[in-house]
Amino acid sequence: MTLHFTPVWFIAVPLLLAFLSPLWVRLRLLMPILLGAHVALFALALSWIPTVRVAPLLETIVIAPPLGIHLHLDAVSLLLVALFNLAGALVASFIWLSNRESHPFNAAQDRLFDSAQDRLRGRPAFILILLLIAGSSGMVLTGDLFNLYVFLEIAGVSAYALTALRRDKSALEAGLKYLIIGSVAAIFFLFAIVLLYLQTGQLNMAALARDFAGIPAPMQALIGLLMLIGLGIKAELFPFNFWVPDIYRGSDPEITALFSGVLVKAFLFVLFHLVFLLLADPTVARTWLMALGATTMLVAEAVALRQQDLRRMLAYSSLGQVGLITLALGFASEATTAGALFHMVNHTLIKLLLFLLTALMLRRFLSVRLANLQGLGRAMPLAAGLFVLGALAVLGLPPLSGFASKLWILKGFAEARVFWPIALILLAALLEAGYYFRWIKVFYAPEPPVTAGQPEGDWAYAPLLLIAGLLILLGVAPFLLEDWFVQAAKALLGRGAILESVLGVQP
Amino acid sequence: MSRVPLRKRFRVQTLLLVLLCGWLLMLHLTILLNHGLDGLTTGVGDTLLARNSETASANAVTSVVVSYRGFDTLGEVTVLFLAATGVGLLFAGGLTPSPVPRDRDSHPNEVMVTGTRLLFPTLLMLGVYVVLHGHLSPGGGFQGGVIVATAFFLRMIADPAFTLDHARVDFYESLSGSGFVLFGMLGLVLVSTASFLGNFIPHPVEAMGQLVSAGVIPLIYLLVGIKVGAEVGAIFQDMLEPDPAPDHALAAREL
Amino acid sequence: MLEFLDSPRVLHGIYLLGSLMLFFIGLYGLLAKRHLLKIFVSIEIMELAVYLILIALATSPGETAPILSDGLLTFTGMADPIPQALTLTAIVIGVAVTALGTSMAIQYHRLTGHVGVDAMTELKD
Amino acid sequence: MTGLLAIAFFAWMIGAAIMAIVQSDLLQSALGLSLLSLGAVGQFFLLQAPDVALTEAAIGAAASSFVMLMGVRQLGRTERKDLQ
Repeated sequence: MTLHFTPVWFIAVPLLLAFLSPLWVRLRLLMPILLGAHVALFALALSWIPTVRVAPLLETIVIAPPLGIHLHLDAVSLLLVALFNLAGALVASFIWLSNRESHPFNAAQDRLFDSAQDRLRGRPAFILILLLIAGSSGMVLTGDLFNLYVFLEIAGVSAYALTALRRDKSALEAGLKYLIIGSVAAIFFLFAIVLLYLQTGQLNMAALARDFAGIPAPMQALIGLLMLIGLGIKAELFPFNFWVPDIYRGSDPEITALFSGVLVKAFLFVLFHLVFLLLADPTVARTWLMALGATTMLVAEAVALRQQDLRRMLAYSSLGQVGLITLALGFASEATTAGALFHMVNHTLIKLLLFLLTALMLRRFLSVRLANLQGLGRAMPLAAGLFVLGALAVLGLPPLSGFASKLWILKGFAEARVFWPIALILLAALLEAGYYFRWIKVFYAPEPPVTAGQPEGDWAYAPLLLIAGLLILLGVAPFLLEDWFVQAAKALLGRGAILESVLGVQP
Repeated sequence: MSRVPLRKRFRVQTLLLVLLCGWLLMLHLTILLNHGLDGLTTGVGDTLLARNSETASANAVTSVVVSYRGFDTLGEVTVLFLAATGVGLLFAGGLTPSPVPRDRDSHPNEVMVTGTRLLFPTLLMLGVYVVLHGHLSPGGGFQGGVIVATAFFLRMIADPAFTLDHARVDFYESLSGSGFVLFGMLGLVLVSTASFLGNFIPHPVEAMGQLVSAGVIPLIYLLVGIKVGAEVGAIFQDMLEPDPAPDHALAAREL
Repeated sequence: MLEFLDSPRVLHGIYLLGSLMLFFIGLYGLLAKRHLLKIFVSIEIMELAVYLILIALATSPGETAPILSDGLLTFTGMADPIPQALTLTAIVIGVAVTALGTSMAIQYHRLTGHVGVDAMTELKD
Repeated sequence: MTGLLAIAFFAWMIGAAIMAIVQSDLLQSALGLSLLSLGAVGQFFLLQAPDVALTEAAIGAAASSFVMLMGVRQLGRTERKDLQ
C-alpha cells in the first residue's frame, strides 16, 4: 500500500470534503476546511513544479488513455490549477475574516456558523465554492472530451446556484439568466462532442486531435462552430456575452470574484486548448479568434465608460481583459501566449482584489452606484487606496504586474511584426484609464461620505493586502515566474508533445 | 412600428423564427446527411466491448458507466448533489428547517391512499432489485435510485403526515458519496490496481452472470443508487414543501 | 415492400431527420417563448434530440443490446456501449439542471409574481 | 419493420414536442413533454439501448414530469399571465 500523489487529488479531495459536509457542520469546521483545502491543494500544486518541468504527468483512470479517461498535468494545467486554488483560498479567507465578530482570535465566532443569514458561511456555499474550484480544475486537467463536459456542468451548476445564493429578486433573476444561457451553451457543446464521437469513434482529446484532420471539411466547420458557440458563451466572448454584466451585478461580489477569476479562465483555457489541439495548424483560425478577441475588448471597454454601477463597470472591464487575452492567445505565437498566460494570472489577482473591495464597499455604503460612493476615500481610505492600486494594475502601469504582462504581449506582437493589435491594446488601455479615473475621482471627491452600513473589521484587509503584495512582486520581478510561463506556453501550443505523451506516437 | 397592432407583430416575429429554424435545420441536415450517415466503423466502444469480459460484468453498459468511465459517473452524481444542494438552498425557509405542517389545498382521496399503500412496497422492491442487478440486466444505480425516490414521493403525496427526515437523507447522501470517493481512492492506493476507481476486488470471469460477480462494480452501483435516491428524494421533498411563512403573504398578495 | 427502410443508411437518415427536427423545434421554442417553464421544456427537447442522434447513429441495424443474456455468450455483434453510457450520464445531468432551474423559477415567481424573461429588467442600468 | 416503427415513433414525438411548445396551457405542455419522453423510451428500446430506455423512463418521463408539475402548480397554468 503506497500513498500516491496524483492529479486525482485535485478533484477527489474537494469531492470527498463536500460529500462529508454534514460532518463539518456538526464539528463547526466549515470555514477552516474550505480555506485549508485550497491552501493544501495550492501547496500540492507548487510542490509539483519540479516534476512537471521534466515531463508531463499522466494519470490513468481505470484504463489506459485512448480507451478511458486520463488526467493530464503539464506546465500550463498546473499553472491554472495552482491559480484556481490560490483564488479559492483568498476568497475563502476573505469570507472567513470579513465579519467583525468572527476573526480567528475571537472565541464567539462559532455561534455564527449556524446562522442561516450568514449565507456565504453556510453549508450550501461551502459545497458550491469548493466544487466550483474543483470543477474548474477538472476542466483544465482532464484529457477526455466527455469528462470535460461533466466538469463543465459541475462548475456550471455550482455557478448557477451560487449566483442565486442571496435568494432575493436580483439574485434569482441573475441565477435564472445564467442557468438558461449556460444550459444552452452546454447543449451546443454536447452536440459538438456527439458529432465528434460519431465521426471518429474517439473521446480522448489526443486521439481526436490525431483523427480530426480525417473529418470532411463541412463537418469540421459545423463542429467548430458548435463548439465555438458553446464555449464562446461560457468564456464570455463577443457576441455571446450580453448576459455577463447582469450576472455580475446580481450575485454577491465575493462570488463574482470567483466567476471572473476562476471560471472564465478555465473556459478560456478549454477553448484554446481545443483549438490548438484539434487544428494541426492553429493559424487557420488565427484571424477569426483575434477578431473575436479584439471586438470583445473594444466593445466592452467602450460600454464600460458609461456604467453607473461599480459591479457592471467591473464586469465590462473583465470582459475587456478577456478580449485582450483572447487576442493574444489567438495569435498563437509563443511570446504572446506566454504573455497571455501571465495576464490571466494578473487578471485573476486584480479582479479578486477589485471585487472583494466592492464587497466591502457594498457592506459599508449599501450601494455601489457611482452617485452613492462619493467621499469613499475618506470613509475607507485603505479600500480606496487598494482600488487605485488595482486600477493602475489593470491599466498596466509600472511597477505593477499588469505592466509586465501587457509588455510581454506587446513585445510578442512587435517581434512578429504585426502592429494592429498593439494599436488596439493601447487604445483599450486609454479607454480603461478613462473609466477607472472617473470612479477614482468620485472616491476622492470633497463631499462628505454617506455611509449607512457597518464598518468592516481590519482583518478583512489581510487577504487584500496579500493580493496587492503579489501584484507588486510580480510587477517588480516578473522573471521569477518567466520560466514557468514560457514552459506553460510551450505546453499549450505543443500539440505534438501532447500527442506523443498520450498516444506514444510521433505525429 | 407603433402603428402595427401587437398581435400582428408577434405573428411576423414567429414567422421569421420559424424560417430561421427551418433554414438552420436544412443546413445541418445537408451537412449531416452528406457526411455523417455512415456511422461508426471502429471506435473505442468496440475495443472496450471486446475487452469487457475483463470486468466480468454481463452488462457492458454498466461496466462502461461504473468502471471504464466511472470518473464521469462520479462527476454526474456530483452534479445531482449540487442541484439538490441548490434546491435545498432555495427552499430553505428561515433560520431553521422548521417542520411546518403541510397545508394542502385538498386532502388526498381514498383511492390514492390505498393505491399508494399497495404501490409503495412494490416500487421499493423494484427499485432495490434494479439497483442490485445493475451488472446483470438493464438498469442500475440511477434508475433504481429514482424508482425508490418515486416510491417515497408517492407516499409523501398520499400521506401528508409522512416526511423524510432531512438529517437522515443528508446522512445517507454523505455516506454514499464519500463511500464512492473512498472506493476510488482505495483503488488508487492498492498496489494491485493503482488507479483511481480501479476494480480491486477479485472478479473471476467464470462468475459472470451471477449476483456476486464483477468485483467492485455492484458495490459502487449500490452506493450510486443510495446517493441518487437520497438526492432525488430530497429534491422532490423540497419542491413539495409549503412556502415558508413570510413568502406566503407575498404570494397571496400577488395572486 | 418497405424493406428499403431497414437498410442502415436509410434508417440512419430517418433518425437524423427526426432528431434534427426535434432539435430545431426546441430551438424555436427557446427563441420564441418567454415563459420560464416553456424555456426549460424547450431545453429538454433539444437535449433529447442530441441523445437520440448519438444513440441512433452509433448503432447499426442488427446489433443487439450490449448485455449478455440467455443464448448470448460473447460480446460480439453488439451495440456500442459508450454512447449509451454517455447518454445515461447526460440525462441525469439534464434533469438535475432542470430541477434547479424550476426551483429558481418558483422562488422568482413567489418574490415577484413574474413568470417570464421579459420582466427581467432588475439588473439593467 | 424497424424503419416503420421509427417513423411512427417520430411522428408521435414530433407531435408531442409541438404540443409542448405551442400549447398555452402549461399543464398540457408538461403532458406533451412526458409524451415526448415516452416516445423516446420507445426509440431507445428500438435502438437496442435498454439501459438508456430505463433511465429515460425513470428520470426523463417520471422525475422530470414531477419537477415540471411542481413548477406548473406554483407558477399557474396559463402561459400569458404577465406577458402582455
